[in-house]
Amino acid sequence: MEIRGVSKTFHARGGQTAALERCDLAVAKGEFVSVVGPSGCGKSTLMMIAAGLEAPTSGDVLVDGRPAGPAGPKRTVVFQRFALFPSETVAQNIGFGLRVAGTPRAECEQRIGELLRLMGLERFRDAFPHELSGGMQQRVAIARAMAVRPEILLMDEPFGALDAQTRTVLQEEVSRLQRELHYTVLFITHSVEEAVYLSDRVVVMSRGPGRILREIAIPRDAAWRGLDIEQAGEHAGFMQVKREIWELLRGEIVRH
Amino acid sequence: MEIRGVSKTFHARGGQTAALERCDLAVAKGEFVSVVGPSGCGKSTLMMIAAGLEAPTSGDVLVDGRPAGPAGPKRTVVFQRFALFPSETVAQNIGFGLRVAGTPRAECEQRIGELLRLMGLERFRDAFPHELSGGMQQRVAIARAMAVRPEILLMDEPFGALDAQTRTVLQEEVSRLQRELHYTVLFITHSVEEAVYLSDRVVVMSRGPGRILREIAIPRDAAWRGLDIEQAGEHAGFMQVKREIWELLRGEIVRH
Amino acid sequence: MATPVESPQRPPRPLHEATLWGACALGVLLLAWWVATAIPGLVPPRVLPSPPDVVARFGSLLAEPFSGATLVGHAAVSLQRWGLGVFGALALGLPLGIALAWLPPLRAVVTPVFELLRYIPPFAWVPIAVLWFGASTVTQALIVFIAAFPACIINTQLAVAQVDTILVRAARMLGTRSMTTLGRVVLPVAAPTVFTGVRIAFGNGWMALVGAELVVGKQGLGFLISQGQINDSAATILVGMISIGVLGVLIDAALQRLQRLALPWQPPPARPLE
Amino acid sequence: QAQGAAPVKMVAISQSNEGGFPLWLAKKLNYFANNGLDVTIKYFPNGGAALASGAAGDWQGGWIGSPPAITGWAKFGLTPVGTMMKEDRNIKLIMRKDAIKGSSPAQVLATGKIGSVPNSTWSQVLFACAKHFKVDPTKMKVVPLEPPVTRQSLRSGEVAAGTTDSSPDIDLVNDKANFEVVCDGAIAGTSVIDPWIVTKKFATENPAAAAAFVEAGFRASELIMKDREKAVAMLLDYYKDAGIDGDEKKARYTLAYRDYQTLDQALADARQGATEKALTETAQVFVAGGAYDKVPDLKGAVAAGLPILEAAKKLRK
Amino acid sequence: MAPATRSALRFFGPAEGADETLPFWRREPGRRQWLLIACASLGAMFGLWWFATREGGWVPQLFLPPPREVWDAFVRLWSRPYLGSSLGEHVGASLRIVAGGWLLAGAIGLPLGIAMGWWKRVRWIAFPVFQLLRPVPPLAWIPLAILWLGIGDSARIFVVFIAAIVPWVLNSMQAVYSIDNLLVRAATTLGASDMQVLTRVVCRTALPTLVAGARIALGNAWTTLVAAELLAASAGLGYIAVNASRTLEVGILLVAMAIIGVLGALFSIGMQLLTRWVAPWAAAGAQS
Ligand SMILES: Nc1ncnc2c1ncn2[C@@H]1O[C@H](COP(=O)(O)OP(=O)(O)OP(=O)(O)O)[C@@H](O)[C@H]1O
Ligand SMILES: Nc1ncnc2c1ncn2[C@@H]1O[C@H](COP(=O)(O)OP(=O)(O)OP(=O)(O)O)[C@@H](O)[C@H]1O
Ligand SMILES: [Mg+2]
Ligand SMILES: [Mg+2]
Repeated sequence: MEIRGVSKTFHARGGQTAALERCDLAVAKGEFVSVVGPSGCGKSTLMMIAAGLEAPTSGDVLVDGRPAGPAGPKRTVVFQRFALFPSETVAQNIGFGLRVAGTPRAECEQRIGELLRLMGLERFRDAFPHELSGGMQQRVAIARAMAVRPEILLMDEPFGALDAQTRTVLQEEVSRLQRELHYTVLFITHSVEEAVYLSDRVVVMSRGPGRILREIAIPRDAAWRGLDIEQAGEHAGFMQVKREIWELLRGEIVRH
Repeated sequence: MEIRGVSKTFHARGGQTAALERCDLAVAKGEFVSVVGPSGCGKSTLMMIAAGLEAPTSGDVLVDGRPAGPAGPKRTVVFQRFALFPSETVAQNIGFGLRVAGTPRAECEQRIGELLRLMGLERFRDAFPHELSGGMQQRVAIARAMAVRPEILLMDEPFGALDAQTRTVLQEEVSRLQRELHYTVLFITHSVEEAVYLSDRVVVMSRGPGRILREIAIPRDAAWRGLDIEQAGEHAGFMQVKREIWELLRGEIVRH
Repeated sequence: MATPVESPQRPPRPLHEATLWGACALGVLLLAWWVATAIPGLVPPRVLPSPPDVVARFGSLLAEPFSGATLVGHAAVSLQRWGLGVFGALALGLPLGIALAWLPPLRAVVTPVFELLRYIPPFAWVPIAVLWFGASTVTQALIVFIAAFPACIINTQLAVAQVDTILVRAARMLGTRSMTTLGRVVLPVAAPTVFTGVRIAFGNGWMALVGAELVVGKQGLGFLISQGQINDSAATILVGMISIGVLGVLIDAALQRLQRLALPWQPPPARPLE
Repeated sequence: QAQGAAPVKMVAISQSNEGGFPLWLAKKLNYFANNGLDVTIKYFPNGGAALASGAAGDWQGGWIGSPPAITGWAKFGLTPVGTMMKEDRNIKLIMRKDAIKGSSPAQVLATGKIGSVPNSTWSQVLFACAKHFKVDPTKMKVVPLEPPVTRQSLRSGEVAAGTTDSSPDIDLVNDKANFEVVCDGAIAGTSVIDPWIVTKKFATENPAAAAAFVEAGFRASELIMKDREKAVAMLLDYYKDAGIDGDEKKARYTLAYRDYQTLDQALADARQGATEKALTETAQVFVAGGAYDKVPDLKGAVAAGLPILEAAKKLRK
Repeated sequence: MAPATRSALRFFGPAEGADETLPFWRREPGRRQWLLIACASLGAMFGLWWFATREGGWVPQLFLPPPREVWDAFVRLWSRPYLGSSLGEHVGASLRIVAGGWLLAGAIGLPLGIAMGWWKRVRWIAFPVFQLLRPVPPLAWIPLAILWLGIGDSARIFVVFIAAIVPWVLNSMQAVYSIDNLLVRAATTLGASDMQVLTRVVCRTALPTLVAGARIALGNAWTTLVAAELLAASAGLGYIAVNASRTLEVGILLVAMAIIGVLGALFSIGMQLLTRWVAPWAAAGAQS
């Protein structure tokens, strides 16, 4: 997927807000790219545009070299606030995308079963979202997004609403999934540590109208790959990348 | 302040939930004590009991060796969800405790001005809470709790609802305040890093009906004191304490 | 909303466009009415008078007294009855609603009796109200009261009960006494919902008033309608209905404006209806 | 009379139709004032509401239809004091021409829908007419309708027949091409009366004022019957005051069908049992309609009013 | 949705976790205490009624008959036809009118309201019409209803319809309109078409609120019943009430009012149970 020269200006009641300014970003197949940046810099806007849920004021979104068109199951999104359908059970939520695509029942069932197992949610198959903890809800949201076998998975601060410990557990799980299944992921986060731990590449955005400030590649074969996040965090290499990104960010964070 | 053999059982619709089981915890004057523990282990309950906002099923809360009595300005709380009074301006929120105590107007004004300066909120003096960002709201909440010069400040995941970068900024600010003003603080958090960075002592609670699992003292004169949290996090001593606590906690977190 | 992707070329001007469409819709309705009554034989004027007839009737009712009062007089009488009932409901409903939410044991005492009575429609009280209070302003005000009271008390109670307990706790830990907490923290936070209740109450009262006036009374907008029926004058009926509708809208609009003035600290609605 | 003394205040009830004309006239012409009374007239849309208000103590006298008069007597001793007006000819049974055509009134009554006010003098006339046409009243398809609605339904053809009150229905009655009056109370041989009334409390506490009130009322009735031209002119004023649509034609017409009673006629009827008979016929309609379980003691009602009526007569002398 | 419509059930439920740091008058009574106080309160009300209306009491029996007499009136209504119909027939007649008007209003109002919430053009066109319609009381339509529809059931149904359509439409609109946009977006990225989003996500998620709108509509319809039955009815609870009041049968009037009240309460409770049944996920989580 490629984002080319995308700008976005919002016309709000009072006037205009420039949210994005000529952003370029490419995500290769099987790559895990994280975007970090100060609050309000336009990360979510970028993601919405990438997903086709919002139209850019100028610029294009390409998938496989062709314009991406409206939102659809090729690019699914995991939102910070889970966005599970409250009226559907866990299994129904996961199978939603398959059902609307008219997938045969048996195939649906099989895929749902697979994902439930993958996410460790078998016991909650028939629970409603409100009966689950935040961490489990986000697992369902991830499974739901994966169910339709998207070409790219977009995640907008998926762990932002979780507590520190649940977050750690899910981070490790996503890391494992990525290593096993090689998804193409565009991942937005506030946490530098999370970005470094999960990504092949970290994109740092500037504040104000968001621009891409720097891209930092993280080698696939770094020594701390495969460790859990706490242990990884103590590796010197990890810390160095982290510090580098942090310095960049610190300049962008406005106090207040 | 001392919490002595406190247990708490809730009688909910379905039946009973034991939230706390014989907890003992003392906080000395000027000490900063953090409590970490898995979600639902009863940390908030412990804090509410400490504040006098909830009655323990058994056990006592003592302040200066005497029973603490009902809630009052000697023990003020900073809540995770800010809990600002929406109909009052920033200045009025901060001055609330002073006004209800009948403090003379001039003194109120002076103290409010002081706190606004301390928190960097001067420009927002007359703003309403809904006009502020989360980080600023939490600053107001902290200023409000400090305004009445409590003997002990209770903080229940004060930074849980903030994004990573705002949280970092506030953590450093609290650390600075503590070093300058020597408050007595009981601090609840999910983040081990935060706990280690801020505290003189970290208390780890067990899951289920919460019990105190272990207390870990952190020397005042550790090498990383005074550094910002990112730098501190790279110190070996810091990492070791963190790892120690993390191991304890990991045993308590239930993976679903 | 239907298409999530919005065209960037056209900055949204929802208010403007919405007004235009709404005006068009109303215009078409009015035109249809006019045409239907203008074609002879299609709709007899006895069944539906033409817009000019209604306007003319408006004029004559404004100018000449009908049953002892002009249209303005009838409206004033209605408003007076309504005001009496509604302010009675406020005066009783607001404090009681607050007390019920603040003092749970009191709620246990009052709720069963209240629940027993609240599902009886206001209009069903008319005969018994006449029996008790005669055919006086008090009776009509009582009907208005009965219609307005439940909305007042229920919303006030809910508003106060729904105030986040964490705010009450925050106030308590700052050393506030119970009554101060109520006045300084709880009531301001509850105020928007209370206002909603008041608006509903005002509307309900206005609706019920017409019912009371249909049955008893010799003046008022409801009387105008029933007298229009007796006199076989559909134009009078329509004038009465339109006056009631317009006054109802005005009352609500005034209240909304008052709310905005009285509660400046309210955050704007998350998603205003466009 | 009590010249010089403060006038006795009283509230009298009425309805805004021609039945209320004498009461309004007596006030207009100062008959009440001359009798030492300060009367305020209060209008009600129907007798039921007036009754409830009377139970609450809103008023002391006035006039009312016979059904509420009976209820008032049974429930709180409301005293009928002589017949103010007879409506035998005023209340009519009217039918659509197209319904009668090729048929007969009797057949229409037996098979068509008929609009009438339930448990009222309208029903009384309807049932009497049914007897007159030898139709079983229990078999009729009666639609309970208020008078204005009866009128509308007759016009639209939703009912084939209906009871009317002459004056508001003047258009129908005169629309000879489409409607035909087939019967009325007089033809059917039933008597429909509207009595003057005073509350029990007023009658016992201030019998002299009650008599003065009734006397003045009858004086107005007598004027209407005697000087038709003046009555018509005054009636037009009354229309305006009471918010009734009406013109001279209607005024003339309506006065022709209403028999306002003189004091002597009322006294005679009361003494000879005609009043009781008329009330009883009304009450029987109630019983048949299921509103009452049995006919109340109407002999007592007339007897209670008689002394006041006699006192009024004495005032004349 | 207006909070005024919150339920009786909620009223009766005891709050959880009574806060023991509060003085007793600020503390939620437990379920058993609640029941006890409620019974005592109702008992006191009836006691007061009885006491006030006994022979020589403060209130004349014509104004308010004693409980005993009201009970007799109920027995009388129950055991013998009144005004030509048995009690069952009267209730049936009322229910027919209300059900007719309410269902008709729903058949039109529900789809219209949903469409208004979903497509802004529909909203722009139809909303002003309802803004105008809303403040005119249903009762004020009675004379026109007769003029237009005559004296059959249809006029009465029309009046009830007018009372019910406004909440049907406006609440449905609000329900659909206020659906979290995030859910719509989530469904869109999963490949749902516009119609699929509307039917599978929006309408289902809005179901509890839609039912709440239906409940308000039913309440309004029921409230209008008595007035609608002024209009050419020959049976019905409102018809009983009107006739009983004309003949000053206060006992029967009170019984009719009580039956109307009880049925109204039953409808309200029934609709709440319906919510639980059609939207089990909403009962526990979303609302409390
Ligand atoms: N629908 C909208 N209308 C008007 N302005 C908007 C809209 N959405 C976003 N903005 C503005 O665009 C800017 C970027 O917002 P965006 O949500 O993309 O930031 P973000 O980087 O995701 O922030 P955060 O880290 O807090 O989630 C902000 O200034 C925001 O106020
Ligand atoms: N008012 C209450 N009524 C019934 N049970 C309660 C109540 N408050 C808390 N509990 C239960 O007590 C236990 C401890 O809750 P508490 O909120 O103290 O946990 P916590 O450690 O603060 O969790 P978290 O980290 O998620 O904030 C939980 O099982 C919770 O469900
Ligand atoms: Mg964002
Ligand atoms: Mg907690």
